[in-house]
Amino acid sequence: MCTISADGTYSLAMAYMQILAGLFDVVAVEAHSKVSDIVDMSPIYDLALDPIYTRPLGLNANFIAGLEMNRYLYGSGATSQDCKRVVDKNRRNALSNELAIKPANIESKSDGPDSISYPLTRNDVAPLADGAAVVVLAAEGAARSLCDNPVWVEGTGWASDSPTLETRDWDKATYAELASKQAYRQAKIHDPASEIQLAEIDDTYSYKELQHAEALGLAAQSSVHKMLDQGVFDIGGRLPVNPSGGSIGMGHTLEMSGLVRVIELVKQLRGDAGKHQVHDVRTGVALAWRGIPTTSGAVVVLSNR
Amino acid sequence: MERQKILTVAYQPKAKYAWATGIAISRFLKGLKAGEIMGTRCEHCGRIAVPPRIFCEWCFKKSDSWVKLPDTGTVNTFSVSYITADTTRVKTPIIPAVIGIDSTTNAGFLHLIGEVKPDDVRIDMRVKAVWLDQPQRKGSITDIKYFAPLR
Amino acid sequence: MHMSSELKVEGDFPVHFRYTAGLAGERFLREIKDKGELIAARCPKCDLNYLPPRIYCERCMSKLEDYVTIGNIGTVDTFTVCKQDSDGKDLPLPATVALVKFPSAHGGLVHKVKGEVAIGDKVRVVFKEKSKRTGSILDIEYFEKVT
Amino acid sequence: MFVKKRVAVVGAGMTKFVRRAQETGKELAFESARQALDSCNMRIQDIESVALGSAPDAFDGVHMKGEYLLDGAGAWRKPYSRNFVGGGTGVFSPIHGWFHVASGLYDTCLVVAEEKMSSCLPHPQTAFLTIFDNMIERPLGPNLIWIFALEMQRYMHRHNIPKEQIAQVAVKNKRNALDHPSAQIAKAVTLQDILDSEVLAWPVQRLDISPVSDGACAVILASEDVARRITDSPVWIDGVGWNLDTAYWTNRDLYFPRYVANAARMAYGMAGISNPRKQIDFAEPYDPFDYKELHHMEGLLLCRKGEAPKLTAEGVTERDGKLPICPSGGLLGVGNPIAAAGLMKVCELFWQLRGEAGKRQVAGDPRTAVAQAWGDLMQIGTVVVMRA
Repeated sequence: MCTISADGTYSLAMAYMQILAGLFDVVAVEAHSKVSDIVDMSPIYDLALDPIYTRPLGLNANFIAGLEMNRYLYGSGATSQDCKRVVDKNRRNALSNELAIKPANIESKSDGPDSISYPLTRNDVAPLADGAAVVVLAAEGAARSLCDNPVWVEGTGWASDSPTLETRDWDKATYAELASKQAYRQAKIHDPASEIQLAEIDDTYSYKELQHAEALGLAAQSSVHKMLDQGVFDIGGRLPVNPSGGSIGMGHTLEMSGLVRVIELVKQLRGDAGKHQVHDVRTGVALAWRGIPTTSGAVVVLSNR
Repeated sequence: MERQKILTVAYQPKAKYAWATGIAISRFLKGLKAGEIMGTRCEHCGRIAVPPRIFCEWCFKKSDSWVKLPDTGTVNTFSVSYITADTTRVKTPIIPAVIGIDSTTNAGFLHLIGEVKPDDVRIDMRVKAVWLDQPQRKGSITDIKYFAPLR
Repeated sequence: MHMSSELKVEGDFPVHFRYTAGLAGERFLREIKDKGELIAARCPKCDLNYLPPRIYCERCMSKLEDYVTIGNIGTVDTFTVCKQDSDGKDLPLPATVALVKFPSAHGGLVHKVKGEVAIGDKVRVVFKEKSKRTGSILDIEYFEKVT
Repeated sequence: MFVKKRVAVVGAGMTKFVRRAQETGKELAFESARQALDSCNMRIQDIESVALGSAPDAFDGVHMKGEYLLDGAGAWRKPYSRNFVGGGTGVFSPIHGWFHVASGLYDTCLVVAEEKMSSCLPHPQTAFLTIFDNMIERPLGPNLIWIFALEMQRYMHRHNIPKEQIAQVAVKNKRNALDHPSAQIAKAVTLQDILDSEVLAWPVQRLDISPVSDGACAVILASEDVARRITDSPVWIDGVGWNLDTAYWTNRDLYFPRYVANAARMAYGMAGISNPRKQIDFAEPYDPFDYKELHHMEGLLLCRKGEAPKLTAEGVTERDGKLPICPSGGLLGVGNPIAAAGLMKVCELFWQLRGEAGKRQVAGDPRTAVAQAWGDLMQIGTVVVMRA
């Protein structure tokens, strides 16, 4: 057993390499969130900021999401209204997901100002939740003897952009783009927008879903919000994004969130997703992001072929 | 900062936690308040464990049968410590020990030894819990003041 | 630490920290303190001037030894209006914060802004008066719009 | 065992270990990574993936410090991840890197281990408080040293070992470190110095403990084909092993680290080693405390249980002995920036097996060696077997 200090999706990638190397036939990957033990996350995020250049400003770390959202809206032409559509879609999807936190808790809190760091509002932030998730990986031979409907790992990728606020790429999610390129190369995917039928991707903040969909090549640059408006990403749309409800709908379980995305994808590929099942899914992609203030993410491509 | 040769930034982290005690340890702590040491028994392998847990990590099965254990045991190992948690020096030593609790399967927990001179503590010494008076107990490991030699 | 009624154990992490600015950071902060100037570390190989400076180029991993001065007028790359402090409490007044990029520098500075700004605005770095500087990023008072 | 790709170490670098570095953690990571690259004439562009090892965030004082350190560690726009297995992290880091290369996904991996403990006040030991259970151990006011004292006492009791025999390890390692250019405390001590040093938590005295340090180490891994293009003398990672025991440390007999033995068996099995006592030429077991070296020699199956103090007393474990142990000077001598200290042991294997260890070089053209680290609540063993 070992700990990978990252989202569970990274652990899945490590387990995948252990199996490819020939070290093990079966590996379990676990991630959990017990965020309710933490009285307030703000001081924890503060500790993640650069101690010399950023922390002395005394600002809540969510200002980084504010900076990024502002830059994203400026560059893409998307609006706060589009971000609200992401929230509405994901909350609606979560209503048919029995693992989601209760809708009563999904409603944004009415106390306090709605804007937390312009243009970011409370509504844009996924609510925190506790939970635990396990994925079991097996080498092909073992997988076929252990179960009738294995879902195959076609590719994994993970990457980091420049970490500092000053030198990172603010115009796009470069980490997600680099990670997906690796995963697509392994999975022999050349045109993700046409070869992928479903995406479960990080939506820690509403704008992140749009930014991430773009980075994964699921939409042409600056057209993602138009596709959202056209219903392309809805359950029943051409390319459903977060039919599970995502973190906004299900609850944000910190670094378990990415593994939850993977599990939701597995369910879809097995036809086990119940009320939010999407039809005719053969290949799907999942993306995890490590949250503010990081520039790191991991991608997994799965198929049922 | 002014007098230092090298520039530094001082920082006081303010993270606060409220750790849920969980199912097994909640019951253990309630037991301590009542003056009892509670353990769990794995129905699969028969092991009786303390601190109690809701699963047996050997069998990886649920372990939900509870056993009231005696408050006597054996010193598995001990130390004579002249430092506190923040490495402050103390003249009168603290004697931490792992106390193997009677009736368990080689299980025990960390506690302190009292009512004995440091030089007289021995591995394998028999000990018994010395409890706070009932009204002072609050459902904490410190409801046991320490373990003292069994006379 | 004490027990509350919900069987939660409350506690903290009883440590505190003291950080050094590092070799490049020390030089950067002293330059601000002593001269009221911004400096960047130059990577000749990649033709990048890192602001704040570093002792290495993150792209080619060369050791950086040359420093260049950066002018104190830059452009707002993005900004936000932050409502809460680092502990999650409401700030007395919302703080406008911007990422500012400077001509010839790779990187930039994130700091508070006096007044309102928009993306693309030109701003100037305003330093505290010399006697009040301590060798900290807070020796920069704020960015101010150039009119 | 079938391994998809054989993995070699082709380069190594380390900073000096110091009590208080002016450099930031990023800068320390850079220094070690740069040295490792230079040692084998590689460019960062030749590196396909990066693996970082670092102990708790509470030392550097940066949450998710792997993210903070990544540019210094050479991970800009690369696949990059951080492993953490407590004190076992340093030796786990090359295992973490090994997955990347052995899997066939990447031909090269830069492995960096960093620790800047001086940021943490009042003392890095305080940061270990939360290793204890918050409900049933922390209220007793434990200090990290307690668990070592409790384990050491149990080990001494079980085999009837006098304190003098244990202290001999500290004398040896601090002497060995006199020849290490990166050593923090290059000072010889006598047996009497150790026995006279302050009693912190009997049987642990101040000089039984390795010094707290800042520092970083790096190694570069490559697949067989690539390694042979980079260097004429690759050092092969032929066995990796790790194993975790139950976190209920008070439910175990602490006299023997069975998890280290399990990890060693895994690594030896992979490397085709059936008789470690004969087939291992020298070893770098984890020695944050002097008794730990003995404990771990036994865990690594390099001698019988309880036999390590005797071998030490007979001089077998000296640098010129039959089975040199910690020829680097170990954590006791070179210093203990947790994760970096573990990787320092892997660096030592690399240099020794290439005959590049200078004044520290062990005699007899060593071909096979083992490095090991330990961590968490006396719980994890991490083991790497390397061959020239």
